[in-house]
Amino acid sequence: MDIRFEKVTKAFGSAVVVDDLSLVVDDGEFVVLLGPSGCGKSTTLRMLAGLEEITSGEIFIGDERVNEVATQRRDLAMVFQNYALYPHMTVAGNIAYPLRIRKLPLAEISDRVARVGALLEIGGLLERKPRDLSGGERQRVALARAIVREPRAYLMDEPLSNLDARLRVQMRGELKRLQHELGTTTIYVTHDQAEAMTLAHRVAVMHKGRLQQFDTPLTIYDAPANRFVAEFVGNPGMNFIAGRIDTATRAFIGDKLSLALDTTQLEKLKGVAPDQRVTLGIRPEHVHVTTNESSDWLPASVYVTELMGSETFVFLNLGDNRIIARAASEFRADVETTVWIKLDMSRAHFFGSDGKRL
Amino acid sequence: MDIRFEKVTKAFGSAVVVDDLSLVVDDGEFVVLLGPSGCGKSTTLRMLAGLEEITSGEIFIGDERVNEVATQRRDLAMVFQNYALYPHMTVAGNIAYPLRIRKLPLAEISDRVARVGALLEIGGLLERKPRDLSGGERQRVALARAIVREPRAYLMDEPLSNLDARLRVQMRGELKRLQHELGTTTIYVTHDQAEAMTLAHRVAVMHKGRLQQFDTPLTIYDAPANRFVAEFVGNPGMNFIAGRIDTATRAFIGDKLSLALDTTQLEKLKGVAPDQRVTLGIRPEHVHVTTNESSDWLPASVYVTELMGSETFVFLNLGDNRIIARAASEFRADVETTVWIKLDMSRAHFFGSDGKRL
Amino acid sequence: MLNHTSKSVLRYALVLLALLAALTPVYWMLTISLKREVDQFAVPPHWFSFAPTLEHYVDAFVRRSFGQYLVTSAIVAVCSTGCALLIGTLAAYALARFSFPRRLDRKLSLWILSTRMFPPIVTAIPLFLMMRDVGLLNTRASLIILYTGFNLPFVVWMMRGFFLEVPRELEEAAMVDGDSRLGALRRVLLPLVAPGLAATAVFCLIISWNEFLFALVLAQTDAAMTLPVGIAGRVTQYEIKWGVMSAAGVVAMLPILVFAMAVQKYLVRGLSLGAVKG
Amino acid sequence: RRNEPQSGKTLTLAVNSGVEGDALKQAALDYEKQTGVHINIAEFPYANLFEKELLDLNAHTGAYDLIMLDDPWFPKFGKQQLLTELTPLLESRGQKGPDADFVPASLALGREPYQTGALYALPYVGNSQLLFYRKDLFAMHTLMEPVTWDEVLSAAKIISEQETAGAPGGGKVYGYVMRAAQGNAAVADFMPIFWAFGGEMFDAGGQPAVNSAEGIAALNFMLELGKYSPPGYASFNADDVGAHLLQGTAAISINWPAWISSFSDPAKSKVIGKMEFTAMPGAKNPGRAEIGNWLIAIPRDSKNKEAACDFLVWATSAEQMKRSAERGNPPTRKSLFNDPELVKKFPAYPAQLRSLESSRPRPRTPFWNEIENAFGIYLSKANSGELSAVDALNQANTEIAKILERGK
Amino acid sequence: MAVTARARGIGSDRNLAYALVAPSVAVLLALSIYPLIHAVTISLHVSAGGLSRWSFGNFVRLVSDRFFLSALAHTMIFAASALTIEFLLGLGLAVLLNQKMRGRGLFRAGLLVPMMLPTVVVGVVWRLMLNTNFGAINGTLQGAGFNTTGLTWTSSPGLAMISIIAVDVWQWTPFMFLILLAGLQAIPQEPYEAALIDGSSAWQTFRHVTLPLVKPAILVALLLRTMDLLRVFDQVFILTEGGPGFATETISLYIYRTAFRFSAFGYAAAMSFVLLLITNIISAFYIRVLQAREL
Ligand SMILES: Nc1ncnc2c1ncn2[C@@H]1O[C@H](COP(=O)(O)OP(=O)(O)OP(=O)(O)O)[C@@H](O)[C@H]1O
Ligand SMILES: Nc1ncnc2c1ncn2[C@@H]1O[C@H](COP(=O)(O)OP(=O)(O)OP(=O)(O)O)[C@@H](O)[C@H]1O
Ligand SMILES: [Mg+2]
Ligand SMILES: [Mg+2]
Repeated sequence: MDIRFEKVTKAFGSAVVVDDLSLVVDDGEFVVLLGPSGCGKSTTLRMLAGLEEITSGEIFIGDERVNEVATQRRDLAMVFQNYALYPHMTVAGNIAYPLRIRKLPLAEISDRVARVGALLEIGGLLERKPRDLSGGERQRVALARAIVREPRAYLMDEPLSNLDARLRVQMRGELKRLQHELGTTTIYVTHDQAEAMTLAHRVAVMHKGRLQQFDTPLTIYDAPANRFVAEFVGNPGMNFIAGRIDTATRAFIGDKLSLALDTTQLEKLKGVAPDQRVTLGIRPEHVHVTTNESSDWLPASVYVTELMGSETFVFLNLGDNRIIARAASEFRADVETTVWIKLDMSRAHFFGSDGKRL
Repeated sequence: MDIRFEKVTKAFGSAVVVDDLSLVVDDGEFVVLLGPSGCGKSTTLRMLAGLEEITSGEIFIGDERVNEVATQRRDLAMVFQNYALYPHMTVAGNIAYPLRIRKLPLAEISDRVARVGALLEIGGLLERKPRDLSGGERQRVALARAIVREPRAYLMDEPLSNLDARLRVQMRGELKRLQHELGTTTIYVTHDQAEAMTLAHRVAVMHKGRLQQFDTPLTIYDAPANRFVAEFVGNPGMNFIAGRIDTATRAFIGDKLSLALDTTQLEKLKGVAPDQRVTLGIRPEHVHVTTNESSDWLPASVYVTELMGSETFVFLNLGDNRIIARAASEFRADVETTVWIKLDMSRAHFFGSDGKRL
Repeated sequence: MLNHTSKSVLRYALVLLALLAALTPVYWMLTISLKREVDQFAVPPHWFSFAPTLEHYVDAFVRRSFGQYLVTSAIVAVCSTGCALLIGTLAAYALARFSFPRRLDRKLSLWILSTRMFPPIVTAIPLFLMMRDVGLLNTRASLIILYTGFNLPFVVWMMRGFFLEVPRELEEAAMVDGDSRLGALRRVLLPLVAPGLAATAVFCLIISWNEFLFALVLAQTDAAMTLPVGIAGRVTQYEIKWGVMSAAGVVAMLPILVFAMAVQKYLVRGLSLGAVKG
Repeated sequence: RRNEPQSGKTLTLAVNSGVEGDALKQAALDYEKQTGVHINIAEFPYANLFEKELLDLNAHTGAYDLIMLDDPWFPKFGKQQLLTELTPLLESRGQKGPDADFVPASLALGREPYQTGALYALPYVGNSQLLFYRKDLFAMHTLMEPVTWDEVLSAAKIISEQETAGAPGGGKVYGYVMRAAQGNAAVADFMPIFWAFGGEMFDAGGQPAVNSAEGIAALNFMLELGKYSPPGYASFNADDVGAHLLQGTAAISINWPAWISSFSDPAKSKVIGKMEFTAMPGAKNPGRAEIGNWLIAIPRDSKNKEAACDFLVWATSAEQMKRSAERGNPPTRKSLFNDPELVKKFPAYPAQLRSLESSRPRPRTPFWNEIENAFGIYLSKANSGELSAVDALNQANTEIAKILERGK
Repeated sequence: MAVTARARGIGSDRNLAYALVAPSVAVLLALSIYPLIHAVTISLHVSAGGLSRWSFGNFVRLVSDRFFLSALAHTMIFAASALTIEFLLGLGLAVLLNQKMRGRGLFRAGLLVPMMLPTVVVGVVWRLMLNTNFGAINGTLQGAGFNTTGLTWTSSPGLAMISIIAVDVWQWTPFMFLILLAGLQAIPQEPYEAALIDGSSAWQTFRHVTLPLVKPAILVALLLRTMDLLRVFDQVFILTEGGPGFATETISLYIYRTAFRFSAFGYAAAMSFVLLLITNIISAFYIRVLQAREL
């Protein structure tokens, strides 16, 4: 079932929290909503679910305009950010509820509940009350209650946020498989880079209630529409270096640095006036760093290094710019020491003063 | 203030959820509790806070045995996994509560509240009620309520789980600074690799209520005490290849593969009987992969690739072992095609049949 | 959402119907209190058109000492309600939040309840003798004590139920924040059970305000005579003074009505919204 | 006089809230003015006064110095020795006893045993049942004042059948209205008929005999009369009867003198000047009313017996009782019944005196309450059609027997 | 969600717990122990000819007392019918007024009014309105052209019982309404949203979410109402005094007469114990059925 938001706005009192949102989710598509805390993701889902009145605009499920349709009749399944379990029912009761009210045969209900329970590794807790569960277990119950049905669409609000990495990877896989098999349209809110990248057909990035970019994960990552997306997506986010384009030297001139540009890039940047401020963006993994001096690499001083185990983030002072480089886990360098870096200019992005991608 | 768990056990009815836990947190130390969902992390914190009765064992704060000490006299600050905000108070009221109880002068209270509010970027929400907040905002209020005080120790139960990556990095930094400045002992539950690695002086890994390993982040990562830790820490976790040690050929023999071992490793593995099953563990980043054939690299067939944007995970079938390699973001390979891999044996780990590190 | 309006129309209709049923007799009483005896029995009844007189109000509050009864009733009702709420809430809290050894809490709750099961008529005499022996006969104090006792079981059970409904985390948070148990009770728990508290208060007040039997038994002179007893006195051997009774009834009703109006705003949607995840 | 009431003293009276109580209240105020003795009046509902007084006196609280009693209650108080004998107090005042002006039938009520025994209470209000009837209607249908029950019945019949729209407001006028609510009401309205038909509660051997042939005849007659009573009379009490008479929707009834003044009160009555009052009709026996006097007694545990007695004597004195009479309470002194002023105000006084002198008390047994209750229930059941007269009286008889049995 | 696990008494808390219940227990002990002992002793005494002696006579008399047995029956009928009606009406109103609607506050207060009147007044007003000949009800009906012959409300055995039930319903439905409303108000919003999403109809939500969550309030309401109904006294006393005949005599009325009018306190106490027993059984039943969580 495809889902359409048309110029949807939501305001609480004077505060506009979803602002003129237009979004088309195709049938069977898996869309991830990405955005800073408080940007309006949950509100968007809740409007779609009919739990919040729409201030203005229209929402369609399939061809049906659902603005006035009661929640129960929208046939959606939702994982609430705060679980919203039934406190008086056992885990099994919680999961079975949507089936029970649909008058499914008891045999099938218990069978389905058992299957989902096993899938989410809460099979052993079915007789417990929610209050006797750990946070992650509660979250999985909430998830189970949603996926036990086959609704017109799944709405999931950070369904894995309280799970450990291992379990999360696993659940991620299960959800992907499930969605693939059933082909159920899914809108999924997450803060987890990996989930967004691996699950989404397309990612919608929101900021302050406005849609910033809506595209495939890789495009979002490799061709962010603006500085906000570029910085928000990716962990750590993209590095920015302020400067200008010097067509004469065919280079990008920043504070104490000049970076050669290739033809294609110059093509792209033709429109830019010589004096116009331009921001160069480059992702940490495209900043190569080494401790042993080498010509035509740029010197930079180490501000601090963060050891992640699998890799090392090196925070560098390059002129008056602070940039981060991704290095191998073995990389070590003392604070204040000078290291040499090379920016892979082929992967550089350029943004105008309005923050838009050039 | 140092904190000591001595043989602490907690059972709900017959279910033992914390099992004979002994742990010494030094004064001013920042300890991260890591473990799968439902392994007993929250319970541990709750026992320390005096919210759950201890089934057996003792807990000390400083030199004081606190088993019988009432919560409010333990002077701890806690961020609850499920926030537990006061619904009838405004955000400001929530944050001010612990100060009001301590009868601080109003001026100071409002001043502190404002500071913390600004720090956690909820300055604009101070007059709202919790029900009018987004998930992440609520979580930050919970966090604010804890850090507004200067208690004997902070207990934080997944305090950043509902925040977006950017904000999380930022908060992480703030917490680190705060803890560094105040030098307040902190016990911190998280599922986020990065948080554990960057914040912790030491990490305690729990599994099924038992302590698995308690050591610095890097040691946990580079010298996991057993298979569980090795697999649980790291994302994706460590690869495992079953096999045995052949002292004759000085190699590790697995299914359809033989890997040469250097002297130091043979030293370590001397004790192992020839027929004994041994598991070789190696992290994805130590599995190098390339598409162009090269001698003395092992052939493996691609099962699937996951594009993370900043990097690419390559799932490989090596004999009947499934292993994952971390590759650059540019790496591409079609499913089923053969690629060549090289295991950095210097970084290999070996585990006995009991799962213990050899 | 769908046919929103028609639904709410129906709702209003039903509520108004209920209101009509509830208030018609009260209105009738009001008219009676303003009618001369002859009109009170007129057939067909005069619902609206009759010559009003304040005769009965004068009779009740000027010629008879209903004014004084009113004061006594008020003092007794307010004090007993206050006491019952205070100590009852504390007990309810303990019974809801602590696990006593050997299921003692369960036994206690049941016992407390059972004290309300015995027909008052039989306890009236021993209580009368008791009060005589402690020299409280014919005092307001005796009534305050008794009514506190009557209301306790209600308060305990009512509040206990509401406390059980409040997420325990909230209190835990309060205690971690350094608040004493009672502090948490006052600052966190009570605001959250305000609806229950309000309902309980209204009910206690009504009970003590209208209690008849014990007021009758314990009062020997006007010193401790409450309104209901005074009113009942208007059922005389030969006739019933409908007018005076209604007048007194109207007046008796007003204070409670005001109180109910005042507290009903606390009967608002439970606040555990957004409090906890789960 | 020896014990001049010293001022500053306080007396506490328990009174019935109603006309009698009110009268005594007024008197108390006057007394206070005269003597400075403060009199503290505690009013209680008639329905509870008996219990209240009994409980209090049994508990020896000494809270009351004087109590008002309805005469049927007296035996209980008398038997249980809860009251102060008055004669010694009177003698200490130089009186050899109550003066001869009191109507003997009334004074007898205050003695235990009845008539003959020691004096424990003085009569204050001299109620006895009267037959009320609408003289206007009687005139209209040329009927004589009824002296037998059969005349009452036929009159009721005629009026019921003919006055179908004679009531103010155009309603039907019922020939008769009686009260047959269980308990006191039914019994009170039945006893005069019962006695007139020759029935007796107890036979010579003291055994209950309500189901005697006479009794059954009497009850059947009552049911006959009931046919001309307003529907639902089986649950009527004095107030319903009063309402019917005041509204002019019923023509005849047995009722108490306390009502008489109401009929001339425009605020209450639609039949001003149309009511006539007369003594009980007879049948086999001459008619005899049930007496219902209010007595005043001094509890045993009173701490101010002297002062109390002073007030008692004062309040029951001729001139004070006259004031009370003016306030609507029938006196208990012959002199007052014949007092011209009063007779002018209350034309029924001669009739009342006759009725009073010939009246009978309810059987003087301490179990009267219980008996009256049981008896009343069955009378009421008979009137509401639940039981036939015979069954009702038989069952009543057995119940009464049981009660006496328990009493032994 | 309503987390209701019980706090594990920690250290000093346990003493606090006792301190908290102490006052209530003290008051109730003071007010109930002596009366109870008193009642037990007198119920086990019968007085024969002046002197009284120990005996089970009073309890023996119970079984053969026609009045007692029918009073018991009346009480049961009365309590059962009144309770059912009051509960259903009260619940309905509570649900109705639980939603937001303009003037809700006034409506709520208005619906509580009947409960605020002194019972004597309620009794008297209704007695006046139900009066067969002058009552407002029959009067109005006649005015509307109905034939009211036979509508002898409190005067005919059948109707009298209905009348007192009706009056009790009128007076005490507000009580149910009040408690249940408070109960409803205490339920958090989240489960309702979940129920909507899960597609449950209004009725299903009510049945599966609201009812279970409001159980504690229901329990209290039923318990207290039942007790009071079984002990009903004032209204009936004013309205019918148990009549006509014996048609509406309830236990309490009969106990009252026995104790006060006939001074047979022992027997009254004996009857009270029967009532106590019945009340106990019923309460225990409720608690078993309705106790949402461990007591
Ligand atoms: N009241 C209780 N009764 C029974 N079992 C309980 C109770 N509370 C928690 N448990 C169980 O104890 C185990 C540990 O719970 P705990 O909350 O400590 O887990 P956790 O490590 O915090 O998990 P998560 O990361 O999901 O929060 C869980 O399996 C949970 O089911
Ligand atoms: N009832 C309300 N009244 C006023 N403002 C509200 C209300 N509910 C939400 N908001 C505001 O709307 C904004 C968007 O809320 P929403 O829950 O959609 O954020 P979100 O994107 O889900 O954030 P998070 O990732 O933290 O959950 C937030 O700033 C929040 O403060
Ligand atoms: Mg959200
Ligand atoms: Mg947890």
